[in-house]
Amino acid sequence: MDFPSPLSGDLVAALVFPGVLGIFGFLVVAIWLERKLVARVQWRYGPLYVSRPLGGLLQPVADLFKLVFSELVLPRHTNRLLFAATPILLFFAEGLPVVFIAAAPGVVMAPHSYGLAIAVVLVLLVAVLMVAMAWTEADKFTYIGAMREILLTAAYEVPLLLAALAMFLLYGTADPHKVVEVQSGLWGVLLNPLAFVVYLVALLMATTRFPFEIPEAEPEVVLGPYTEYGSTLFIYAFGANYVKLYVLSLLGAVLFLGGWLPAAGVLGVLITLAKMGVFVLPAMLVRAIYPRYRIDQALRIGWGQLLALSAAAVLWSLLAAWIW
Amino acid sequence: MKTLVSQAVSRLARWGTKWSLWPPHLVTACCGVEVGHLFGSAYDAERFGMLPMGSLRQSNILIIEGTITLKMAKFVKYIYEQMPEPKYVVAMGACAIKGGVFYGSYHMVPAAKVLPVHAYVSGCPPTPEAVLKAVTKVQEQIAHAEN
Amino acid sequence: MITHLKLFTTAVKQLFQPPLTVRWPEERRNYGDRMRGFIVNDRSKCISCQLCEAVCPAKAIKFHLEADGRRYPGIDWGRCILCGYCVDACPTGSLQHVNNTEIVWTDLDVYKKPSEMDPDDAAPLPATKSLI
Amino acid sequence: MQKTEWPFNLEVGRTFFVQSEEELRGGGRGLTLVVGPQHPGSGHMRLFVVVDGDIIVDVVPDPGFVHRGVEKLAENRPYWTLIPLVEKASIMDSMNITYPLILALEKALGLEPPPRAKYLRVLMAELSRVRTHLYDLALLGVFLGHTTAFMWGFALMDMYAEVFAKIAGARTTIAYPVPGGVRRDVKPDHVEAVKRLLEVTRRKLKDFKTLFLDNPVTKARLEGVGIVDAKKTAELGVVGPFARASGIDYDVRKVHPYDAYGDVDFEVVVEKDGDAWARTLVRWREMYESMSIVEQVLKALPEGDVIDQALLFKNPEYRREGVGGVLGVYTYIYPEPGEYLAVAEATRGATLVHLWATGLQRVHRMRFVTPSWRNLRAMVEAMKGGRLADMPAVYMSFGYFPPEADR
Repeated sequence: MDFPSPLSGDLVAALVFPGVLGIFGFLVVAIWLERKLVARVQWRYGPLYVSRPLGGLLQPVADLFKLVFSELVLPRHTNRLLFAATPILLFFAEGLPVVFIAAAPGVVMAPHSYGLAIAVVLVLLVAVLMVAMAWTEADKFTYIGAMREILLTAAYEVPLLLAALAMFLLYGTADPHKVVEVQSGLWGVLLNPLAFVVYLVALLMATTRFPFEIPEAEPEVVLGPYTEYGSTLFIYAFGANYVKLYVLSLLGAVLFLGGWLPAAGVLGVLITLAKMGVFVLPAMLVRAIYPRYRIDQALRIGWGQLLALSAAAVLWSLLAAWIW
Repeated sequence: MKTLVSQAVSRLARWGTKWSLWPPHLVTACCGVEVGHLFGSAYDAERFGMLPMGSLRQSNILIIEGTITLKMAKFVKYIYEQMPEPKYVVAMGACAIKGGVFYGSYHMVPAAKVLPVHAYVSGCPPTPEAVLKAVTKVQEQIAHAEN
Repeated sequence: MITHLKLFTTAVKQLFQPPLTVRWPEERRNYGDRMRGFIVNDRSKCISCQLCEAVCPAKAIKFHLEADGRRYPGIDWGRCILCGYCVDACPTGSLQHVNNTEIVWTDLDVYKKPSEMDPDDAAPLPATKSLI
Repeated sequence: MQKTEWPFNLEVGRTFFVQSEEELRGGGRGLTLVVGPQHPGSGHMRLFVVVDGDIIVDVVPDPGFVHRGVEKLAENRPYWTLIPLVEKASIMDSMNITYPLILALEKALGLEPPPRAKYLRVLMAELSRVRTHLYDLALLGVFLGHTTAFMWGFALMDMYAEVFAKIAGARTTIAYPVPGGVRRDVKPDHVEAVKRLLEVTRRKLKDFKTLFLDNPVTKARLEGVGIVDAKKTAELGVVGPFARASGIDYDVRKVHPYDAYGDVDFEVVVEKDGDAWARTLVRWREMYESMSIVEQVLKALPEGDVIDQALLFKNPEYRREGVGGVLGVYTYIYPEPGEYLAVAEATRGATLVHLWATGLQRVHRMRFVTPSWRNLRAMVEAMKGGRLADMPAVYMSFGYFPPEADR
């Protein structure tokens, strides 16, 4: 243990990284970075005047305060308790897999020998809450958004599971520490590039980034599942998406990029953070590059090419493990 | 102590609202073209924290883009009522103030008869600079509001 | 795969270009000297011919008797569409556009009599940036 | 407001207008979505979209949200004030949309613009055509979810707006032509600005093409979507680039050349497929055609006046440097009684103006037929049978602009 005794690893993990502070810091920085990056690709500045010296970094904070202090509208025709509860549940459920992922040796809330596998399953289970949220809103556009979310989930969850499975088969373990230890020679992305590609595309689908931003397609279904939410509930509902991106990129960094290697301790945490950027930056940039697919085209990709690729990745892993 | 806290909270809320004015997507007439320019690269209203939102529940500034016809007036009213407090209105274009070139038309109504308006912009259509100035005027009104 | 790479490189290439945005309060667009903005009246040139009132497509101009015993045009900014017909029709060139289009009001009192024709913010603005 | 009576004996697809959602046929299998007037996927209009699963079964448009009564207002106004009134129908295309009115008024007043004015009109008309096509492409981009296409399109449009402001004095509603000429002459630095503008447009459109048109996702979204074949196009009376996308080779500029269009050399862009992709491609290629027309006009720009001598003769002291400030003259010339008809090719198709003049300065009646209105029916037909996600793609591939349709 590299940390002094009052700061035990699980406490650091819970409070700083990858826990509470990490998630909320990521929310602010990611939203700002996304708007800034997209703006620069589009020949403009993006958020600027709210905090001129910081380049508009306080913009998400201002949005947050505005949303918190604006009026909360609870539609009369909905189940109000569920209407208010589901986004909050969704937000925390999206963050739950973090409990099982290590950011540095010992910096993990609940060490478990199947930690990463549990995390993957938790990520996939959360889609149910998303659909429940859309359903409680009782709006035609949210129904369609929920249907699209279900279909898209069905399209990405099998490839995502298979990609993770391929890596677990390759490493022979699902313990975050051992997974990283195995990668001390070669990183997972080099051992099984197919699985990495599948994981990247499935990440875009899971976080409904472009070109798979289909459930909340603005011109068709307004904001999809988030249509009826305003005020604080909107922060939870919309922030959940970014939490999912955070979780999946953390998982990806550990699974494919060797986690905190080659360092440990505080430096290891920073290295993990930097490696998350490999997943986060493309996910931000695609907003400026792609239009969105139709749902049938996305399903064809998910059940066609992506599934074939992920099956090939599993076979590759089996072969590699057998030869090893 | 209590007043100090409430003052601080009010200042924070006003600061947040000032820098985060999100208009809903409502196009009432042809000034929508200049609003497009306003959010386009050349003027980039996002510098001021404006972000076009699809849904009414998150938005707090309504830009009346030109003429309000009688058919549209009903919906403008609905939309204004559905937006959460606090909300602000900018009436854009001569049509929205007194009718502009369409004065005396049988199918239009000035914006002030439908909604309370915080800033009026003249011109047909007004340039994006003028709309940005109106937005800064609304921001001033927010910043100097009494609790 | 190559197409997608090309897309990404095209996007990343833009990151290294300066933004095209006119940062409005600090910089102002240079629209040239013909830009139709605020309309001001030079009383020494005005011959009260009322031609501007006659050609106005929006009937935004009305003549008012002023203290010096003559009639001068007042403009209703709730009707003026800045088409510039009155400026074009003016035989003496007393009506002129100012290169300032930022015509913003906070109340409905937008009818300006001849004596109030030149509000403080009708001054010409510095034009600094040009996109073309 | 008295509510109009809905013919309940008719089925939804048989009629064209509905007042509210409740008036649609009940008990069907479909789910009725009300798209608009406040909806990111609608402009200033409303669409009642009946979907069965993801397939659009029926679309009933509800236009009229921007109906401001241009034709009625035209009846009690002097003829020269109709130009700013008519151009509000399509403000970024203001030069083209006022063109037929100008031509009709010139017939009525017996005026003939000098050659330089004719060339300047064509110059502005073609610049405005490029700009409107950019506008439609930008909105097509954002309707497909491609915000960069929107931003880049509007950035390019802003350059056109600046050139318009430099030449004519306003960003969008330029009110540039008057009966018998144009209001402002073009100076050498304006010619330079236009040349620079074309060069910048060509350069920037390359990146635009790479990121938007060559994007595999865009292609997947547009190809084979919203097909209207040539026969149906003719039956539904589609005009402009949307008819040319279905293989109908008709362009007013070629068939009845007005002003300087007879002197310039250009090709009528035609595509065969009739789907959303073809409609996008036609407009993309037309932009390049327009730019080449502008170059030809700049090369062949004749010297001389920009206002008819007859007008200048009536009141020579109105003439000012670079400015055709003759508007006062119109207050004492009167149109000949009679009926005058003029057609011009606006960006979205043929526009028609029919004037009844009675010898007074106020025209008796003006009929104003705009292209968007004529394309509405085909747009609705093209949406049927597609998927819900195709609705915005088809909508903007027809470049439907509600103020132009509703007038």
